Amino acid sequence: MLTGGVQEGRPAGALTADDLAARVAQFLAGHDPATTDRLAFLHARFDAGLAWVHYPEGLGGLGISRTLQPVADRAFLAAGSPTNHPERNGIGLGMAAPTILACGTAEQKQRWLKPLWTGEEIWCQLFSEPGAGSDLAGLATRAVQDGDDWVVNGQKVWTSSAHMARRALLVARTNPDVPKHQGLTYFALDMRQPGVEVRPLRQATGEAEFNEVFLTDARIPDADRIGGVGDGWQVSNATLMNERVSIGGAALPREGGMIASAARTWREHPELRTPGLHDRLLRLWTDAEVARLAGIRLRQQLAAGQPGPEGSAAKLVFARLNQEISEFEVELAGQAGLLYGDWTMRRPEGANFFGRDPGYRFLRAKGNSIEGGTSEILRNIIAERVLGLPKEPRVDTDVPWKDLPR
Amino acid sequence: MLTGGVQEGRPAGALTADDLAARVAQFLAGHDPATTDRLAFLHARFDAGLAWVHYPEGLGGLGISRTLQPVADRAFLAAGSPTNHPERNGIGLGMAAPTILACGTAEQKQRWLKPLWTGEEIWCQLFSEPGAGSDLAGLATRAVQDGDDWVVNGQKVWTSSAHMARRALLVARTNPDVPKHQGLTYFALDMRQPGVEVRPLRQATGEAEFNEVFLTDARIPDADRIGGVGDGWQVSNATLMNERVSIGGAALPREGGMIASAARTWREHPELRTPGLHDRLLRLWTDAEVARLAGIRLRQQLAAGQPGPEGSAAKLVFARLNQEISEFEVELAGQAGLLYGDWTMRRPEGANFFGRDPGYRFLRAKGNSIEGGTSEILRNIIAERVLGLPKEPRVDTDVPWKDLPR
Amino acid sequence: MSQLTDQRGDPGQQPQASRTAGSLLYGETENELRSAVRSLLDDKSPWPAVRARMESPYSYDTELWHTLAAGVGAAGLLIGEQHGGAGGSFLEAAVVAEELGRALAAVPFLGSAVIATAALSAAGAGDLLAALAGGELTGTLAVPFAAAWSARGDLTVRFDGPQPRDPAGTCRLTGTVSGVADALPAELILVPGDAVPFGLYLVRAGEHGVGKQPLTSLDMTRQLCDLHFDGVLATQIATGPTAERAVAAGLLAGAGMLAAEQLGLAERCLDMTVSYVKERRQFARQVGSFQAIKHRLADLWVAVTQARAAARFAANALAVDYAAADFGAAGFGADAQIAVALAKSTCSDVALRAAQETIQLHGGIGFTWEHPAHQYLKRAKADSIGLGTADAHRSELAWLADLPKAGD
Amino acid sequence: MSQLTDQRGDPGQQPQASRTAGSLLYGETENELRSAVRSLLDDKSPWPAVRARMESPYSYDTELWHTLAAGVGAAGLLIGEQHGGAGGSFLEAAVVAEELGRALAAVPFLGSAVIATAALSAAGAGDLLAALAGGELTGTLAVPFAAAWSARGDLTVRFDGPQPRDPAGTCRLTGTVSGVADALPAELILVPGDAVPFGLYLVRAGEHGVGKQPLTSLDMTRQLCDLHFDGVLATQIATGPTAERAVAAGLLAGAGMLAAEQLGLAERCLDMTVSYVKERRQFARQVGSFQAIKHRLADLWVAVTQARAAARFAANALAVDYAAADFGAAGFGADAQIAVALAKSTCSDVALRAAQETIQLHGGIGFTWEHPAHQYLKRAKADSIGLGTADAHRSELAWLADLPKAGD
Repeated sequence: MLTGGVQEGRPAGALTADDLAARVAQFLAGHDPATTDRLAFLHARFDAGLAWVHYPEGLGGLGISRTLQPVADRAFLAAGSPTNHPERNGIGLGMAAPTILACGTAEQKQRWLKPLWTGEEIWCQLFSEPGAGSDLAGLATRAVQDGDDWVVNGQKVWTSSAHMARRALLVARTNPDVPKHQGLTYFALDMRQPGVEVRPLRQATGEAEFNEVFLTDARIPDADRIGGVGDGWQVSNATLMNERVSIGGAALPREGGMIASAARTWREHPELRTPGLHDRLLRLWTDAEVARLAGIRLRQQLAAGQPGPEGSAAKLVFARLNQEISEFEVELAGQAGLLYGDWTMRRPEGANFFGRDPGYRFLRAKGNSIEGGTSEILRNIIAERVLGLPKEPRVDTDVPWKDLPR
Repeated sequence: MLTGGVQEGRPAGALTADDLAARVAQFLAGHDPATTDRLAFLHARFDAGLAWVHYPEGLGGLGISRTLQPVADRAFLAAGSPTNHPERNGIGLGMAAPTILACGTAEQKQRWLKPLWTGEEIWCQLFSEPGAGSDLAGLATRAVQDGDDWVVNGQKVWTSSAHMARRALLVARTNPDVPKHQGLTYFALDMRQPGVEVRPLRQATGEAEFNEVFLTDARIPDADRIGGVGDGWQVSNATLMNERVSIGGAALPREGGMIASAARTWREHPELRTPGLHDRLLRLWTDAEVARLAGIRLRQQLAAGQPGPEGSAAKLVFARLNQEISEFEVELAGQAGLLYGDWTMRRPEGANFFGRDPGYRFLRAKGNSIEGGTSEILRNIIAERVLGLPKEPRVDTDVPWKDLPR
Repeated sequence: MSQLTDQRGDPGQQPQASRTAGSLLYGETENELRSAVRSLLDDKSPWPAVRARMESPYSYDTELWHTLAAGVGAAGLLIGEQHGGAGGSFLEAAVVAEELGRALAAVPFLGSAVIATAALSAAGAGDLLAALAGGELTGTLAVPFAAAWSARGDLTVRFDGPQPRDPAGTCRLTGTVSGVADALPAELILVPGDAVPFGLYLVRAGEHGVGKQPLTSLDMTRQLCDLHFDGVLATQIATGPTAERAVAAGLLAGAGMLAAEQLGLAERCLDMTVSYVKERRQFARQVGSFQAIKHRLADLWVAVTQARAAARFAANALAVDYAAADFGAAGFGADAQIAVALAKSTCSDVALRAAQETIQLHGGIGFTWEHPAHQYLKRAKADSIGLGTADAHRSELAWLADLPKAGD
Repeated sequence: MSQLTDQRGDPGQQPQASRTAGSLLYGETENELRSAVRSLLDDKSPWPAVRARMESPYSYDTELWHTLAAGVGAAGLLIGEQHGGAGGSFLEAAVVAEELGRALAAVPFLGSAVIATAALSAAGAGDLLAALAGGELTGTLAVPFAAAWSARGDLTVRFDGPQPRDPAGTCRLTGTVSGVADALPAELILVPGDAVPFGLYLVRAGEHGVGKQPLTSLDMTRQLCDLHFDGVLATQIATGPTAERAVAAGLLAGAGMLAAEQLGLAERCLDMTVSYVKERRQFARQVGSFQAIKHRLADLWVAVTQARAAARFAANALAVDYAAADFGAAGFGADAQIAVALAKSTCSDVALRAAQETIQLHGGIGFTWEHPAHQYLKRAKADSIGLGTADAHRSELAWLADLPKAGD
């Protein structure tokens, strides 16, 4: 219907788009998607550097600009190639992989990145705890060294995919005697061991998208530590930045996202329209379109090598808009907005806003300003890191963790 | 047109309304407004306890409920009596008088209250300083004892009526060596002396409603100190509470106040209406009417002896609504909203929102969330005193004032 | 109990305004009533019980309703003593509604003791009021819960069979009403029917041809159901303007008391959140010591003070008209209509905002099924649609306050 | 200067979308232009000079305008090199507008170099463009400043005298246009006139019968005036659809560049306020260390990022159409119309909010005449009305994005 007016900028890299397309064609000539075994195909694609083209050679990439990735993806798609089901491994692809790439050892990259990309190993994230949400650095899960292993005890929460995951990104306290940011260490935990218990965590929508994870003498070889002992805070910040960009930054066409079904209902149901709701819809439609443009601008900045802090803005706006639009949508629905699809406790494979009713979207969207960094924490980050406003007086940064009030 | 639905509750006091009416009638029989000299009439009214009936006997009152005051005022008005021009002495009547009554000595009450009420002595308030706005307790104006006098030096700002005032409520620092709240003392300053220089302070509206006041070796007899040496903070808090109630709490009929001219323009100019503006007007009209009801409820609480903290809420809402309504009104005016009455520097006798153009109201209303306690400070007060939320960590309460960073 | 003006004293100087005089404060009777209702609800309907009930296919709490009826006379609060009720006022009913909102109680107070009761009072149907007064039977007005009182003319069920045979006669009703509140437990169903003339009809739930289809509702503490009538025997209660006034009276009173419920809900959300942020520590500080949180809660408190004034004003205005000798002939007047529109629009927005802040400021825990925050959100959202949205009530104000829309 | 698509590279995979392809970032040319304009304005138009000018009865800064014209080619930026202009794009014009908004500059850039220029370009009036290119003469479109481009059909001045004698002929014009921006310094007045057919006419300010009445304006950095024409000699520039397209082009381009100005103003307000709260101490802390202040400024910064994307998108869309070979025949298309409506509605709200936060967070000092905060507020408010309010532009979007109003 409407056409979005802006394309992302042209990338600059060692290989041109044409070169890359030629490589894919050559690969496909040697690996017919119709006859090659699915996993074998994915392994070969990884080995050919055509998995994530901006990764280094030898690790599934060609070391070229990430903006060329769509060239490869479109060509593979057009040829009917099997996919790595990225929707099933969002944390693996979106957070674990960049963290491993940035902070892992050469051996870890070799060991983990390939089965991660192929989808053979799903990853999850064990960060938040009941007592450590916004204040992640205050977490209490302990990891104690025992020979070549670490022994882990504690409770984690808000873990999506934990029941399907082979491995987890874990931050644990290895030294309670130093200030809290200094006593953390980052690990990759094998989820298939007796010390790991996963329980579904039911949420406002009625379903359980997340889990609680109880760790009781769970063991991690020291070889699976990511970064140095005591460097867990720095490593986890790298992970969280990727999370925020991935939550707020999806590329959509005009009227994509949450506004789509509100606009559709508006057009299809003239009997629901009121002047007051019209004004609200126009404001929301405008804000959603402008947020989309801001997202395009953000990705252009990233592509041009000007990584700005606008990612935090994008997530703030995304959360607010999802909430306001879904709130509007339920009100627009009127009598139908008083109903709900199903309260049955289920375990979905991820949040899908768009396939369900407005009531679901309304409830689920409330999580958007909490998960992946609350809006309050993002405002702190913007205020301090972008605007350079002074930190508040702090009482928790110079005291050993064990002596903090809880 | 529309009738407001709620009356304030019936007062309970020693005298009934009928008793009071009889007293006024008796007074008027003895003092014919048509033939009695204006000041003589006011003096006699004060002496008869019919000035502010809730004040004690001997100080212009009868010690009865303040809710009976309208009975007296209406009867005097109906008889064509001279008034004390309360609009010219708002700070005197609204702040100085209650402060003197609450904290002054018997001698001060005798000396100051009568000329204050009759309007012979206008009062102003010397609180804020360029470096001490929200943080009033951090003020720097110094008062040093010299025999029976205090000698004052410093600069005050945002002083209305200073150029007309005979006396000022003044807070000054008498001891810089103790923490800031403890080193303040409260005085009544004689404005007619060489050490007091008043300069108009021009504001956003173009006019100068306020003044800067420069104090250079100004002198105050110790007899004019209100409260003990070092008690200035407590005394000034009593004054400020009266200010906030008086700013936020005026009794108006339905569609009184700022909404009146917006609604009138809406009704008289169908050509200016749009659906979007209609929605805004309905929201503002609703909020204004509800704020009016909340004001009535507040006064009912006060009359029933349940003085609640809702006064701060009233001022917050009043400021927000004045700003939003006047902003709306300028937009509604459209092309006419782009004009302004007059930028000439003038010195009005007080803010009159209603007699001027929407542009004036729009600009003047921006001061409502700053003057008499910023909205931010009021939110702090509500959060801490009403909701009992913890104070923030403070760095300025235990240190001698002279050692604070500035 | 005595009527409003007797309690509130002489309005004094302005006799012209005495009809609408009244206090916006809570009187002693109301404070005592509140204590009784609150301790009963704390005892009989704590959050874990509400949560368990939300998961059952039929989520009304009949036992709780009978206890409220017996213990505080909730069922017959607005029914005159001559009909076996408590003879209370809307000021007291509002306090009950506030407490029910606070506690997320799943009882048909709004549908039976407010809406059906006000409709029957306006229709002068004393015998039916007497049936409702004790709470053994409950009633409902068969209109979609989203309907605003201003839509009263459009809320009719079709007649398929013959017309009523005599002025107080019976007839057969066929049709469907979708998403009715408090209809699941109701025995007495009051149906606005489109006979000529328009009429209000009584259908007993046990009659042959009555079907109730429970619905999975956003707010399972006020579970909606579809009502199906298939040639059901119906008795005429009122016709023409009287019937229309009765339906309007029920819906207007319902909207006013729903505003009170929203006020109670908002207050509870604020209390709960203030307590939580005092307890919860992050960064070795109470979360409630962070200024951004403090300011948001201060703003929410301010909003609640506004909602309280509006809700009290509406209760007051309803009480005045309801107590008038000519209520049956006059229904609720313009003052009450303005007051309810102000209250429902204000309280809808404030309750929703309070529930949203509650979820956000509780962080993750408020998003879990185990915590009540999400149920406050669901009820606040459903209440904001029920009996007319804020938007619909503001549109009413445009008419009532002479603020015509563009083009008019 | 080269046109947009040459600078922005190959859009690559999606040739269908190439007409509207473009970057939302600032290119090197624009960054250089910005530096030049900013240092010139810092030097020639500091706040004390602006404040002094605001108090004079005629507040345009002619000298500054000539300096901008000579120094950075501002007057002819959007005029092709063949007519003596700089041949720049709307991307560059937007940067100039941003800087003028930041500095509260009192020059007729918007009226002459944007609105009149775009109208004359659409009308194909090369000789008049050549007259404006150097900045010695300025032009204005004689419409009230509050007019949105969608109202273009209603903005006509009455003819009293005889009709035009020939297609390019002259006639006599009588009437008044109220509150025109940038008309005070204008020599070339472009008047939409209601002859049959509708036409765009040129009036020279020096002609007999032309009256300019300066107005006391809310924003004295863009002082409005009333234009009176009393049998004034007027020359026809264009008629019928061409004239209508020319007026619409001027107003749409004006709204898009006013959005850029609003962006610059908002950015300046944010910068100024952030600096102030870092310096100002109360309670022995920097005011900017209080979390409530930090969060509000963070939210404002977020709003500015949104405004920036919208404003850049509008500049882009205008640039694409303006550079097209068929601009004279086609004017601005639907993409540009949507983009401008998005930008003007968003930037109007953000600039006003930024100015309001600036006043509030400066406390008392921001309310004084001496401090620039109030002038940012006045300009933000006037700009939010100028060339169509946010509300008016959202109404346009209802049409452009197929979101019909109630009842349609």
